[in-house]
Amino acid sequence: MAVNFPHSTSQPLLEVKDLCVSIPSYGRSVALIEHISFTLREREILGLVGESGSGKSVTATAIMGLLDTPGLKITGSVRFRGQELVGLSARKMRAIRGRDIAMIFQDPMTAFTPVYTVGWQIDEQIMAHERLSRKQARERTVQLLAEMGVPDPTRTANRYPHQLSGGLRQRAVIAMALSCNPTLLIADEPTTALDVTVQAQILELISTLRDTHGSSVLLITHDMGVVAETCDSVMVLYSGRIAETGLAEALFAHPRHPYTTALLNSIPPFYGERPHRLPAIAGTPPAPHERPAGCAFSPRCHDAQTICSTIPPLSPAGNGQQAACFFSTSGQQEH
Amino acid sequence: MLSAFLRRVGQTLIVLFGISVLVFLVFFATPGADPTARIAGRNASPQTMEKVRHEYGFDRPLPFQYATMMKKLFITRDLTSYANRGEQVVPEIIQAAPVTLSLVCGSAVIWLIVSVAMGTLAAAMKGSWVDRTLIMLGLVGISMPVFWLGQVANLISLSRYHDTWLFSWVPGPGYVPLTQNPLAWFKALVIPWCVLAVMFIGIYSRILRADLVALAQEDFMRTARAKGLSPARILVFHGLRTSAITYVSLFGLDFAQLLGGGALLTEVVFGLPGVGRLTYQALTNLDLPLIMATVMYSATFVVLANAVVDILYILLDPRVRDGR
Amino acid sequence: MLRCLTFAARMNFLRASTLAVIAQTLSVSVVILSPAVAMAQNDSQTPPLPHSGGTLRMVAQSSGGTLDPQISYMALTRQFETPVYDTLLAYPKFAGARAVPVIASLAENVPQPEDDGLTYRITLRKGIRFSNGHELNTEDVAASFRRIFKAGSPTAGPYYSHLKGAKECLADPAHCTLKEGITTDPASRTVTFHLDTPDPEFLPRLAWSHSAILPADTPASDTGNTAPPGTGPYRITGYDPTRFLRMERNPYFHEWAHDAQPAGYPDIIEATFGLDQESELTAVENGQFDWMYESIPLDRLGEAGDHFAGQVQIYSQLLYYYAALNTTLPPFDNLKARQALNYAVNRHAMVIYHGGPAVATPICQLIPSGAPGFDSSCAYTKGASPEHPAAEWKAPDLEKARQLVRESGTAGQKITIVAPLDGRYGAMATELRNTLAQLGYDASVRSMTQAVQFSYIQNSDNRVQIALTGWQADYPSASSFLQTLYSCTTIHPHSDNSLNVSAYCNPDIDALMDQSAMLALKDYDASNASWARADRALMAQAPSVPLVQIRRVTLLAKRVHNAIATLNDDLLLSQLQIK
Amino acid sequence: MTTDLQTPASPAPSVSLWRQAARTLLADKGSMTALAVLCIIVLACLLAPLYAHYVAHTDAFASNVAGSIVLNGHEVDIMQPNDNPLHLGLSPIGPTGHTAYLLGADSQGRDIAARLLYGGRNSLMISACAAVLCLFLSTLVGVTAGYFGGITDSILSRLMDIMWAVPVYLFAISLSIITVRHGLQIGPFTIEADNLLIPIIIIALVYVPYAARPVRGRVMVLRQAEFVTAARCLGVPQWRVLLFDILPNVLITLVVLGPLLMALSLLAESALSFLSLGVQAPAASWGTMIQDGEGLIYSRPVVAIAPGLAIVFVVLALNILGDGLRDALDIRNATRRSR
Amino acid sequence: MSIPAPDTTKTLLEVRHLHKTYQLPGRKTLKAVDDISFSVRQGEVLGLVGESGCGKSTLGRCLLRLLPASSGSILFDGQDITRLSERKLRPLRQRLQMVFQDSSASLNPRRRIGDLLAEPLRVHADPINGKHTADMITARLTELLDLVGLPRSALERYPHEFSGGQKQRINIARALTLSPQLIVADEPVSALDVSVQAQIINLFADLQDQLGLTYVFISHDLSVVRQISTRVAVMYLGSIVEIGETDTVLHTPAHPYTSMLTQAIPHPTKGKTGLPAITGDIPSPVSRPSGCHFHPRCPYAQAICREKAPALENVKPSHMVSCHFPLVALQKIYV
Repeated sequence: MAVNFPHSTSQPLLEVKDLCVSIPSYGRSVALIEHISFTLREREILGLVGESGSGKSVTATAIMGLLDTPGLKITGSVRFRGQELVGLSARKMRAIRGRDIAMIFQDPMTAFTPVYTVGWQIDEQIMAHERLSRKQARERTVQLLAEMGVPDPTRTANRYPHQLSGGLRQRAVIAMALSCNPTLLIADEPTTALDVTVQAQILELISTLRDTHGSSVLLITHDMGVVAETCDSVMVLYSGRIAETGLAEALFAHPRHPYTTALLNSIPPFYGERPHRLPAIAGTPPAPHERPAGCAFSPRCHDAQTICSTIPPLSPAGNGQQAACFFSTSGQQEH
Repeated sequence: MLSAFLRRVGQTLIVLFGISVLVFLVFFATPGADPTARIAGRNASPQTMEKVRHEYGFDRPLPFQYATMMKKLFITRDLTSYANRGEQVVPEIIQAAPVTLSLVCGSAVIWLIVSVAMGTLAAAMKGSWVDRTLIMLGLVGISMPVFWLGQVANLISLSRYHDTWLFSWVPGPGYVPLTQNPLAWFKALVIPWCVLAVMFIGIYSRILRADLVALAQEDFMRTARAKGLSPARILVFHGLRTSAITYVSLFGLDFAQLLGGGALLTEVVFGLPGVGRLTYQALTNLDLPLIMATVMYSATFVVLANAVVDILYILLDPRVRDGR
Repeated sequence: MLRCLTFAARMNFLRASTLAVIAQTLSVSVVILSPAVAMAQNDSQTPPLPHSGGTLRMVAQSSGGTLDPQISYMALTRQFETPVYDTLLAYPKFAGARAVPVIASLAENVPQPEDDGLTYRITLRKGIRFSNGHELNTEDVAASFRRIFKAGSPTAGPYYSHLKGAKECLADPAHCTLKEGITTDPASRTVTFHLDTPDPEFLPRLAWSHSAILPADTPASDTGNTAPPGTGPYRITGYDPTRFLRMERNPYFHEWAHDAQPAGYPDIIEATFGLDQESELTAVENGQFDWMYESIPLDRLGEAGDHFAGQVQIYSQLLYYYAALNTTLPPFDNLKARQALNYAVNRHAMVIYHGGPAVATPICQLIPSGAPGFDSSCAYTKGASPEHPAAEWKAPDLEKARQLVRESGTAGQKITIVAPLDGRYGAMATELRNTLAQLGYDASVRSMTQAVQFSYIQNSDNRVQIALTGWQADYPSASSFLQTLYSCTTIHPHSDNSLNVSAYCNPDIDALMDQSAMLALKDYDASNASWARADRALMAQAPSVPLVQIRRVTLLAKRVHNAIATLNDDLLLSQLQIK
Repeated sequence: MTTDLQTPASPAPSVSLWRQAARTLLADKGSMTALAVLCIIVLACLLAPLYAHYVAHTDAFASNVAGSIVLNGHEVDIMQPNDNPLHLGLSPIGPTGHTAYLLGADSQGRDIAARLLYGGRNSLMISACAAVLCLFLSTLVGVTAGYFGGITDSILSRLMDIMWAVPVYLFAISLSIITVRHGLQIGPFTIEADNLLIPIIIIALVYVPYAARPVRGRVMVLRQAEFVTAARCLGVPQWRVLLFDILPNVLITLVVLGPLLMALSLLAESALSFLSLGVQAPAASWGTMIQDGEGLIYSRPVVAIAPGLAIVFVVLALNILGDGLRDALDIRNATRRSR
Repeated sequence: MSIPAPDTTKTLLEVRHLHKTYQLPGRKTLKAVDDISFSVRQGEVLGLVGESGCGKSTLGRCLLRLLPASSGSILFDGQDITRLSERKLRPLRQRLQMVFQDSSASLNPRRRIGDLLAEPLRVHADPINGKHTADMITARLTELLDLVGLPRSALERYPHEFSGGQKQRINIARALTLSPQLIVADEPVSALDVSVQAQIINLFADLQDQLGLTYVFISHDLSVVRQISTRVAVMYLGSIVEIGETDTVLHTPAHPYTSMLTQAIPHPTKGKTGLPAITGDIPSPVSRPSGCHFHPRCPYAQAICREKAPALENVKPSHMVSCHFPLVALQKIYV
């Protein structure tokens, strides 16, 4: 079932339905993500948030068609502008990748092939998708770098990745991703490896992209703060399943799923009173192969009941939010 | 850059000096190594022995002898063999070098092409039967003693199947200079090339495959895929180009060792009068001037190759370029 | 005198070229057998005219180093130098046992010893020119003999030290004048040699290659890779020790004595170096080369015999293999132990290691078949004893050997055999080790390159108990086998040049050998008979274990004829005809 | 692939990494086949005397050129004369198909099959011991250089450089030539020239730079490892850090290097023996047998081919096993190149 | 110059003019720690914050003599430990411990947990009873496991069988084995998931309560530092730019850099506040700008900032800042 964001009137750009990815392990199939469904509209920034192992990167790479581990099984549907991407031929997928959907990764340090200049690598992507000479490509590269706020873009284009600082590198990565004017940008933890001051700059850059380039962004992160700062809407993942979705402001103000609540509570507050002890969540997020039956969060949940041994459906929880919890509508556990 | 270069030269000289002193001392510690009797001839009278001893300076202190030998080897370049009167060692090595060079270069071309093809193919088809077959082939290549493989090749091409169309063109063992008859040169060397290349094909295809497979996990490879590049382009421009750094550095060292005499077993089995065989002969005859010259020659190659590899590193890897 | 010899073993291609060079022998050969050779002998009687011309291409594993004829001690180099240089006297250049004794070459006459063997007088032939056009004169002769000392010829001491003033020349070569030793009269072209003590072998030594006559202005040092001018039918025009040697006709040559230095048939003789034996054989079989210098490899003897019987060359040499027993170290300081090994060793097996009876024959005496003084006898075979020797070797006598070992009380001792590294030596050494093991010794083999081994076993410091080696004479004589190897004078402790490897010293036998040698100045046959007695007397003491005498087996191309192998010069390159 | 895609760890509780690796290895068909082949070959070689004495009735060390055997009721010479007009040359008997001289005789009339087994004993023994000794020395050198660094490291590294600068076989040959004459004297101990210890020591020495390098690299990584820092922080003395923290982790490198080194040693041993510089007569090794067979390659190729195949099988099995170990222990990068 | 601590208990650790420089090839020097002085009182928690490359980890390691200081001195409980020999230092090691960032890397993968925890007991004698007996060790290990909240069965297991949070508990337990007084914690929670991070922070707090520990707590995360610290020191390019009471420094920063940092952190409860306009990347510590190292990025920089490095001086009692133009007047107080 798709998640709709009522405020957005624009056309859905990406529709993901019941996306499941599983991998065989010790003779059985282990689901990495289960029944992920959402819709991303044009010029929308959607935050995909969750702890490690929650399946957020798998979701993104599955959409990009970059999962190629032997034995991996992908089911469900990913429609990009109405075109089905699951099961699309490698050649057709390649034409979409980089041109219509671009992706940036966590570590700008390793995102570039170390032996080529940054400019060369951006040119390469442009030339892979458009019939341009190297000179024309380079012109666009320099222009893009300038747009990304890179000082002295001509010179920077001729430098090798290791010669750039982390911030510049991430700008170059974003410039490369945007080089063919993609309509969808998937950013997988784009700021995790960066310092806060640099992170702030990059986040600023990303949030302006929809205006400057008309791009939608799927932002993947584990940092609630980043989501709150940047995204229009949020999807919280827990152990490969959607825990809760909703508009960013509403969700952070009134989380409907106990996990979201607990997660927000366990972040040490920067302002206001300092609690003597943080309301931590007991235990650790389960690895995919040891995910409990029923609600994956139930073993760590204060309010777990017998019913939680079945998987709760994602159901509306008011305020445009949806939560996968039997007690979501009633329980607003704010501690 | 200059200081790095000078340091390099200094290190090289230390290594060369160390080797030469070691060889020199070991020679004098080895019983039966005194060449006087061999130079003087059978049953030469004690006076003749004395004359030889004096003429060759064997009655001088060791450091003096060492210095003289080095001077003759590097400055006047007229060092003569102890085992074979009147034979100058420098021209001898200069004679042998082209043979080894022909052997090693040809072989290197083969192993370069085949190992890159095999390694790339195996990496591209990782996990398939093609991959497994290629891995196995590589392992078999590594497992065969080169001298034995050479013998078997000789047996097949020169004896058992020499009369069939397949091998009737194979000339007997021996070397024909390229300048003399290029076709005969090629015919004489093509089987040695292949035999020598087999082991390196095995080693290098494995290394390359492992490297490429490891690289496939790298972020930048994922980025390249995310860019929508074709698999071939990713493999060649991003994978192979990056692997080239490791590959070339190993290649340089092996190539140098072979040029420096490491191919001696192949040379021996195929009767090629190259540097390796020369060194081996010098060693078995305990012919110090020739040992010294060949060992210096081979050490120089290895050290030189190290330097060339470093330069290649700088050319291939911009990170190293900035590192110094 | 003589020199070590060895080789003939199937030098397989691994073996060092340098070593091969040293190993080659200056062979003194007697042509024997082989229908092809027999035919060739008949041809040699015909005048050379009809088949002259063409290029003879021979092939050898490696070159023989320096070309200086007074220094070079390599059989292969000797092969090339024979048609290039001449000595005053020479062994006749025809095959068979008649090719002794020496005849006149550059000299007009074979001199008669005067003053009880202290003076020899010769007259030089007229009109002989070196290949540089210079005419041979008496000063060239005197200078050449001085040069033997000045340039440090290996045999200067052993062969020419009887000349007056030679001792001074040996001690101080730079100031060697030899003015009392050699006097010349340019007008009458006479050269007179003055000796301070009689030398019974002086005449053979005037035929020995180190006394080759060179122009007087030849530098008094090793000329290395450039060959000085000579008087023979060819001159060496190109040489690269690792690749080739080329000889062309000497434009100034004319035949002065056919038997001493015959005119040559081929216009050009080319030698190629660098092929191993296997390839040499294949190449000659295929007609790419005319003659392979090395012996046919053991495993291909059958192939050569089957398919190329008419081209195979087999000729005897004064060459045999033996195990020298160190008579100063246990267990072979015990006569019974030495005799035991002589009885026990299976010489038939040794023959098999060399390719069978066609190639090798058992030998159990110290003078080989074909040499002066040879009188076939075998003290150590089944049913024989030193007191009652048999005519030839039949079978090993292990019973007797074991008994002797028991009596000697040496059983169980540790023995190390020092052998050359190369193929047939290895096999012989292993066989020897087996035999020693059968006799109850704790035996092992230590092998090293032949070049190294030969000096190693001579040095008493290395305490070698038993050494496997071979011996070949520089020229045919009994003394080179007995006196050189077993007289007290050839023991030089702590020196690499001590040819008496057995370190055997017996003054009585020494006296007998001296007597035999001096007898030669008067009575050649009596001398030979005396040598035979000395041989038996020595063998009774068993200072070594003679094993096999071998023949050389090589292959000629189909187009080559007139192969003549002489006593002293191996195959005569100049006499090969190309059709 | 993404970082999220971790293969789930095996569910069994409390296993050391060693046991986990052993399990992986046991599940690897290739490695197990290789191990089985190795075991069979080793066992066969160990049983060599049984075969020689009770099955083939030969002495694998005694020359027997003048002897004969009875085949199908006929007495046959072991060295058979050639049937040509010149009576040139003799050929050893070929494969008989009987227990005696199953694979024929070599140029000295010895039973090849029996020698093959005896030769295998020496070849395997030398290569295994050389590998172990080499690992020991490499660990000594590598750990010293890597752990103490500084001048110690510089000196040892230069020394290794010197050894690297000479092609490995040439180096081994040089050492052999020196020792083959007089044996080796180490202080009061003398090793006879024909002692198998000599090739063992030489081969071990020659490969020290090759094995010491990964060990040193590993130690240098380990020295910087946080758990070593943690141990230092706890005041654990250096020797304890070396013994309990560094060495157990270096051990993986050694275990992986082991079979590969043994494979290399076997090849080196055969090369040395082939040049008559390894195992000394009358003892056999596969290398000396190939050398023996070289002279018969045209008439009796089996003499050289049989030991060659034995080498190929063993080295192949060792390499497969080494690969299996490396995958099981998962330290691909530490030992990617051990040649 | 040491800083007057907020309360009157005794000074446990005092750092005076500490320098740590590295010589790089090409005559470059890296000043990782540049003239740092501060002191830590017994029972307090000093938070050390800063972005990557600011030298906070180097400083932490210098404190424990894991790295030799280039100059300056470190006094622990009045005793100068800067140049003590390793042997003399060993008794002090019992009182001074460290917890590392990478919880896996700091545990030897080949040793059982029991073995790892017992190691310090084996090498250090008990001050009263002498050598630790097996029974004493077992008793102590059980005690430790209880303290950090791990099951006793953990002793028999290997590190790889634990999750990241559990491993960090093991690390803490090991640091506690010898009952130290001071623990330097180097980014102990930054590699952990948010939900687990809270547990570990709580554990630190609990242990402090129970055992009266003193911490030097290094982190780049201001929220985490705020949660645990009594005082905070902010580092930039090897120097302390500001130090004082936690809430004073974080909520009323006097240094423009601290201010920039605090504004740059996105926080879920903050919502979309708009991030501050931040320019430039952190310069490389090898080529530090002249004068005040922060001047190229500082919005208030004047000419003097380029030339003269400001000294660390009090703006208030117990609040020191190194700036020519401290922001006391500009501070904004959030509620």
